[in-house]
Amino acid sequence: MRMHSLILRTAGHFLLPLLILFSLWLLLRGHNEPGGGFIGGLVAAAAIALYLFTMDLQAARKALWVDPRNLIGIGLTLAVLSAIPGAVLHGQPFFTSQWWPMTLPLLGEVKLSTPLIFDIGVYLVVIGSVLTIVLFLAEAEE
Amino acid sequence: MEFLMASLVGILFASALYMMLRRSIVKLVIGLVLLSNAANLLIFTASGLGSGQPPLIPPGADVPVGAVSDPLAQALILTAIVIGFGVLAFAVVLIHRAYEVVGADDMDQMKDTDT
Amino acid sequence: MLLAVLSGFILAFLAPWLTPRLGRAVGWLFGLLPAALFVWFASFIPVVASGETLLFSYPWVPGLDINLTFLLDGLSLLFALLISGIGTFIVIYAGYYLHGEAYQGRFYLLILAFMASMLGLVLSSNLVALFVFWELTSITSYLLIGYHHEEGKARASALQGLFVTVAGGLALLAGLVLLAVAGGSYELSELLTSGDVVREHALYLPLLLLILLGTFTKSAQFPFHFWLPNAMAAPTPVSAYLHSATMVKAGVYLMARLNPTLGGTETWLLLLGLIGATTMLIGSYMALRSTGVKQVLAYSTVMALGTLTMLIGVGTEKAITAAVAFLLAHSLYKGALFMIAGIIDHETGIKDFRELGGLRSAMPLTALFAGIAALSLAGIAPLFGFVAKELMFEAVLEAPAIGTVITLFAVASAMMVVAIAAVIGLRPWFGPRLPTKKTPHEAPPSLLAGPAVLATLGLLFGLLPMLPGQHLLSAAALAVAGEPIEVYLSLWHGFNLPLLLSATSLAVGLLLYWQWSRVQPALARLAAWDHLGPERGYEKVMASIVSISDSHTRLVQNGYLRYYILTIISTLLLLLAWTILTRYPVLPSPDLSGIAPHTFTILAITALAALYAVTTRSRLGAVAALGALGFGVALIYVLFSAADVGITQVLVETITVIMLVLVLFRLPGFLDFTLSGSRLRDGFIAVLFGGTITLILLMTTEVQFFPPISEYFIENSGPLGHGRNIVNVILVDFRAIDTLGEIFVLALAAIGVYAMLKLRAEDRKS
Amino acid sequence: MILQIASTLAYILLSAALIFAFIRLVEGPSLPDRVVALELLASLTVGFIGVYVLVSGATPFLDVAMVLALTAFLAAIAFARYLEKGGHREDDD
Amino acid sequence: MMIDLLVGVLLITGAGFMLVAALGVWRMPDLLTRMHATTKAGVLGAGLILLGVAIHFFDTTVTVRVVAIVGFVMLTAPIAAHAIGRAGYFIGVPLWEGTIKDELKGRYDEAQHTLSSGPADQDKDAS
Amino acid sequence: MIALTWNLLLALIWVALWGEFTAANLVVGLIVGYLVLAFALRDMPAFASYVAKVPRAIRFFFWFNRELIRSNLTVAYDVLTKTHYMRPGVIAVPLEASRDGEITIVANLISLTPGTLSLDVSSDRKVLYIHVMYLTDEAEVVRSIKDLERRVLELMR
Amino acid sequence: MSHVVALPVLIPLLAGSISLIFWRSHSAQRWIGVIANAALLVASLWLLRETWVHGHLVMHMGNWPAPFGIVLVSDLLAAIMIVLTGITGLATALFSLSSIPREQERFGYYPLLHLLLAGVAGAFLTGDIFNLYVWFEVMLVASFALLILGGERAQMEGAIKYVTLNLLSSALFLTAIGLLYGVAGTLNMADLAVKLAEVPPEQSGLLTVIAMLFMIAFGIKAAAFPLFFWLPASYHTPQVAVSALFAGLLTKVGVYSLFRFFTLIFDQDVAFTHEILLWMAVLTMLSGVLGAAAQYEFRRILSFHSISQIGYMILGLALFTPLALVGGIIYIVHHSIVKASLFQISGLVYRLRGTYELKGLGGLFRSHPWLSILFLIAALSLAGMPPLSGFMAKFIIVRAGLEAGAWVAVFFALLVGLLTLYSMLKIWNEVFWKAGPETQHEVPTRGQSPRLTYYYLPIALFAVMTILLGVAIQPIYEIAERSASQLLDTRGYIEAVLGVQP
Ligand code: NA
Ligand code: NA
Repeated sequence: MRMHSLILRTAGHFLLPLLILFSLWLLLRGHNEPGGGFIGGLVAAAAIALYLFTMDLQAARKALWVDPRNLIGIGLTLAVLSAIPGAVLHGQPFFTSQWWPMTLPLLGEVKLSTPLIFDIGVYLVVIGSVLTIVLFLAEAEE
Repeated sequence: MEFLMASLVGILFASALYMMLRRSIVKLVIGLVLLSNAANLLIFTASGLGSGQPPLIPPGADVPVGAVSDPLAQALILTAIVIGFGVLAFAVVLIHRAYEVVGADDMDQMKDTDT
Repeated sequence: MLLAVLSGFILAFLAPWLTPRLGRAVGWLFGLLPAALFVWFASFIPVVASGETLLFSYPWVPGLDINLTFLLDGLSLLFALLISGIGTFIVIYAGYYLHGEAYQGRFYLLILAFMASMLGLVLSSNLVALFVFWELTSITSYLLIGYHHEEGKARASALQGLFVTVAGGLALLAGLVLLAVAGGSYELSELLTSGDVVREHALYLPLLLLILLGTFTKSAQFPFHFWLPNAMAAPTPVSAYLHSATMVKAGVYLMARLNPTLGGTETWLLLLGLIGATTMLIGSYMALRSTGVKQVLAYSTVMALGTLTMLIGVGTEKAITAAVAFLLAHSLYKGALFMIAGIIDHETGIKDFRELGGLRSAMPLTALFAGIAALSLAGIAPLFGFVAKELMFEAVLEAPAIGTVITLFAVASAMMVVAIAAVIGLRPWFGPRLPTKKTPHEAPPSLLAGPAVLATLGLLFGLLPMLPGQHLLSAAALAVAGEPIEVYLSLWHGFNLPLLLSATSLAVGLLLYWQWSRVQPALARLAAWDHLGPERGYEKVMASIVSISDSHTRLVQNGYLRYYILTIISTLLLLLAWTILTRYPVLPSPDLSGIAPHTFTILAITALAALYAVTTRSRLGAVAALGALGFGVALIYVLFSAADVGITQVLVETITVIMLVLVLFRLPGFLDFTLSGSRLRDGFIAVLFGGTITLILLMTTEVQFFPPISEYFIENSGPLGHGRNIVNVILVDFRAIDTLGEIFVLALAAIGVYAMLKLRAEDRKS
Repeated sequence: MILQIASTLAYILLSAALIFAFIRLVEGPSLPDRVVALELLASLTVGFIGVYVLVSGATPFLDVAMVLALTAFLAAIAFARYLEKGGHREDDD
Repeated sequence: MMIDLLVGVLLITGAGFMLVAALGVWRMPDLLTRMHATTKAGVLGAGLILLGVAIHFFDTTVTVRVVAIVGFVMLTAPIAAHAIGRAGYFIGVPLWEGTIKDELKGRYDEAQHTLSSGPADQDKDAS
Repeated sequence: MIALTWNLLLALIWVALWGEFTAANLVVGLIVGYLVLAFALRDMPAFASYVAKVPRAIRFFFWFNRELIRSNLTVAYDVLTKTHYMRPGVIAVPLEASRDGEITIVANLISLTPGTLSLDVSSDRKVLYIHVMYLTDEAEVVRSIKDLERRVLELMR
Repeated sequence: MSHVVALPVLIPLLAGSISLIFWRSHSAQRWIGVIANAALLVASLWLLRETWVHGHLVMHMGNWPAPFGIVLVSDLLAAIMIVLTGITGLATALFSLSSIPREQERFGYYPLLHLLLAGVAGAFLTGDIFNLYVWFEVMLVASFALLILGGERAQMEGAIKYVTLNLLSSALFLTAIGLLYGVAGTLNMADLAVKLAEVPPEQSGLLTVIAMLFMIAFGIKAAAFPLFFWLPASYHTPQVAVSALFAGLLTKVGVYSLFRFFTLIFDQDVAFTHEILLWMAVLTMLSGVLGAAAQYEFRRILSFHSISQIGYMILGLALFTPLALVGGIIYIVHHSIVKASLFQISGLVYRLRGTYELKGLGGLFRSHPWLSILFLIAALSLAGMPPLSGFMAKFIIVRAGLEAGAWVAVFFALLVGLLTLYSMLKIWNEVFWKAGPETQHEVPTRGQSPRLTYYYLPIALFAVMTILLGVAIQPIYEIAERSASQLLDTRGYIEAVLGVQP
């Protein structure tokens, strides 16, 4: 059942990209300013949850595009794998952070690093988990 | 300040416990929320409530300027909040399901498994 | 030596596989093993008789002083020979007796394992190894007694036997450990020479009592004798083996074995002497009262065990000699008689003496051996039983302190034993032929071999008492005494007091037999008094285990979550209070200065939100209050400089509210279940709990023993962590493992929620 | 000095606001009333954060307000959805 | 100094409006009138305080954030108000007795979840 | 839309030329880009309307803030005094706006302005139901609402 | 540094993550389940060997120095526990192949299993108290989810108690961590050991107060008296493979933590703290065994016995002598194996007869002699009968108790042994010896594999282990002995983590 409000629906359309963008921003700046994978993930999940409330379950599922459970698996794998490069490449302990600074066109100097990969893993897991919970709860409710 | 915070923590713990001692499973959930908040605030208080700056390094610097509040305690609390959230999510749905299966919001109808 | 002990186990484990493949010959073939062992042990007789003690040592758990050390002296050799010798006949006997039964393989498994355990027990020098074998005999005998396990009585009897013996066994374990503590060694070979140290040790009395508890239960001494007759639920070969030379003698063996270490004290004398004598008397009285064939034999075994205990307790040279002689005599005649009981049962299907008579003609050989064995039981010359009994009378007569009492007991017992022997040796065979369920025939060789050999040996040793006496028994007596003693066995001691006592008891005994059909029922009527007996005690103990555990469990695991929580919190509060009151931590002195009004308001509103969530009757009002609480807490984090925590708190709070709303959708409103009384109680405990936490928290805020390690993160987050948000650097780098765990928690919660919600959907579909 | 006085005053005003909003949250009487109060609490939190940032100079805390501004209304939407779907209205007396 | 004064005034005014909003929520007689208080005063109050912050720091990043926050608040507050007000109205939260007109009354079809645009009586005739 | 894209592109080029990506640079780039567009492409209709919108937006911003403050003062007065002066009521206002985005923005802005609160839109999108605090003169209320709607639509279309 | 320290955590974590990616594929889940658990066992044995050869193994995760970063530390106790994790994990994975219904595989059974093991392994290896909390939660939430898999009413009821009481424990644990961090400013266990030892005795009362919080928190996890209520309420409700895993492993984490904290960190006031532990141990033994005596359901009996056996383990710690610690450790090893085996047997019996109620069972000795023997081995071992593992464990505890003069504790330890025998024989009598019931329950297979091979395989392996632990215990004893001396002399641990102390 959908909430028959044009205003809410439109607001949802408008806020979803805004929130997703905001969440990515929170994720990427987290190492330097408040934010990070967890906070970013929660905001992204909130964005989809907003879709759920302003439209309906199908719309939210479509907006997410992937099955949230897949996000969990991928995110976890990513986070665990981020432990390995230092150990394999340099024989360091697991989770020793590796930094690969590189210069990209347009963006300038970007520091790709295992903590970043780890944080992206966190981001995905948070989105996947929270949405698995929220979406299936909503489904159960119907 | 510590006294006030400690009192708040105490009140939260007491409220949490009181709610957990009710027969209603919905109240149990509320108790769990309170419990988690209580424990987090306790860590926060125990690690010292200095009025230092947030643990952020200004752009261009290597270390923060002046005293900052304990970043480790904050990291711990963050982790604890998230864990508490996950656990709570599980508990909430569990209670939802228990209510569905048992058909009552009453702990006293959930004691068949014990003896 | 190790192989000798373990070979039984090896064959045992092969038995279930071998038995169906060997067919009828199984008894004879399996009998080869104990026979070989007998011969092998017998080869040690010359060495051992010369007074030598052989030690064989195999390390097991040296760190714990557990080793397979085997000690071969007169005592253990005597037992080893009895075990393997009688074992041979039992195995052969069972081959026929149990032929065609579905589980003969399992029987052989158990009986062979039992034999091996018994050998291990009597040969072990290491206390722990001895105990291991001791318990193994308990278990294997349990399984043997319960052989007919689909009958309730067999199960109950098996359990009773095991429970009593294991209870004693546990006491024994404690006693043995204490003995090792007192004597400084786990090796009998060393303890046997340190008796003086042990007897002087402060732990002597407790360890003695504990060990005797073990031996008394195992050897069915009063008041633990009741399990033994019930154990007759076992197949006859089992009874024959367990109650002649093995299981029940284990306790006697251990008392004899430890005599040099523990014996010779007044306590020893009184405990063993009096309890042994009482057991002897009760055993013979109960035997006289009984009519079941195996029942009578069982109680006469109790009598014998009492006699042996009594003699070991007396501990004089004579007594020890008497004990080893009596041991041998009893093993021989009791083994024979049990096997004959089995033959009677097997051939006639009758188990009661009152229904037996005139079988002499149908089975003359059986009758003959029964007669010989019964004569030995009665202690009538020229059987070996007579030699033993005469020695016993001599021993009790000269026993220190308790001589008079135990002599009276011994004579009374002997009178009844004569009557019993007569019942066994005469009643089934003579008189008019009574009807039987089956037509009786003479027993086949495999059944008869055992009784024949054992009864004959009884006669042979009676005629030539020095045959066993010179070598084996003297070595055994030496081992029991712990010092060289003179053993002289003879059939004829001249006209003396013991002979007079023998004669008297023979006369009275025959008189009793003559009036058996009147005496027996009269005595049987006394069974009305049995509810005062120890077996009722056992039943009461068992019943109380059930009732105590029932009420305990109903009280403790009552099903009410709130009582669980109350118990846990009360325990915590109790421990905390106790600690605070006895360990004197520094009490806090709160500092109330410098509190900004807005901080106070925020804290107050947060607290009030919590209290409102607790007291409201509106369920969603409570959820809204939780939201307010969440904002309050977030503000607190912010006001004390925790940005990330604040953001996280806000987000988590929002999603929590969303979740609660989604879930509470279908749940009912709050109901008031609890009474105001319990609300008051819960409130009291809750306040106490909160107050205690506040107190402890204040204590810790006033103390800072060491500066926190966070300084490191503040210093290095930038240079080493390449990040300016120190909290985030901690989360994704310094302490990434925490965060890793955290996301796994989240993922797991999601899986759990998914499974809960989705499995339900599946249920609905089906 | 001016700022100190002003911020103290602002804190006090906000605290007073907190109390009144909380009273409405407690009193209800209907669930939407409580939700409105909760919304206001979120706004007040933003206000508090603003004053705090000004006093402490810790500008990163504006991010907390930003997240709050962008997501706190979700709770209200959730409640509204709950109500429209026929959740227990009689729950509130 | 002048700037401090301006900032101080903004701070106090903003906080004052928030207090007004809270008082409104506390004192107003029904749900919808309460919401008038919160939606406007809340947004304005927070906006003024944040404006003060922006002026005080006079820094791009701060200003950008302030603009973002105010923008977000202005974006979300009316949406939330709409959702709650609508839900409150439809579940029948009573209006204040001083309410003089209600054109929405009776135009909501609960079965179809539709809201008609015509007068209520027309709608009733049609059905 | 194409005009806005052009403006952004010009701003980015401006930033790239300066070689440093800062907010100030971007803002300056946007302003410069706007001025360049206003000057260079003033004859093309798409750009002309875009150029015209910006001052209108600024005007709208100030007008709206004035309304916001005014409405708050009214409400504040009512809140802070003992008696309720208000005459609340729910009215239906016909909508000119037709697209989802337009309707939503109008409704939201109505909620933020004097004594009005959007409750819902009819299913056929013809009417907006509004709760009004001071319904003493309904025609005046409707007029001011329509005024707001007009201003918004001017900006949007 | 050796990377093997982290493998027991990383292997199941990775396996869990990957099987979540493949959550749609039954066969992938099963393959990953068996392979990863086999790898875990290999890694755990390797870890034990390395720890035996090199002493304490430490990995400073992320290459951050202790006490700042998180360390994984393997001393012999941890390595032993890890080996148990590997054994139980593989056994459970095998057992699951036959016993877990297909639809539960679809709902994440295998990922949950992996992650539970990861949580357990993490808890055993970590050298950081907060990290311990995190692993506890991983383990806990995984166990929550495994507990409710199936959605039966009893599962929900049991889970509510399990979840609530465990969350209470977690909250207390977290509280204690916060307080300890507040006074000591560190989270690293070795660092805490060093620092708390420097606290002047007149001020150490506060430490004891905090120690009490830890004791209760771990006591709940370990299911000690009077904190165990969650266990009997829930352990008999999930899939029996899960019950077996829980009984074999989960409560041990609480016991392990007690061992770790009350040897390494809180040894300031042994006379006080360990006296309390002693009473806790005695009452746990007794209360558990009495609970078991009152039950007539296979798994409930086993559940209560878990409690009583926990008492023995805690007794080993409470007596605090080298031999007692050896006993405690061996008890942990013994009980993990035997209890997991017994639960698995109960599951097989259920599979054969369709009930767990003793009254409805019988005749299995006649029909399934091998199963009967396997049960008897496990049951007698649990009751402490020689020459099985249980006897050795009990003997050491009893000997240590007597040598320490703890007469009352030893008395109850022996008495409880007798009562354990009583209820094991109750099962034996009712399930195996007694003639079977006239009417047989319908046996529900519910999408399980038709073959019983993987039921028997782990049970048989466990039986072999319990026998070997009895008759060939010398190597285990040596490890446990060295482990106990490591526990009592904490210098090795501290130096391995923090470097040589001045
Ligand atoms: Na402190
Ligand atoms: Na007014």
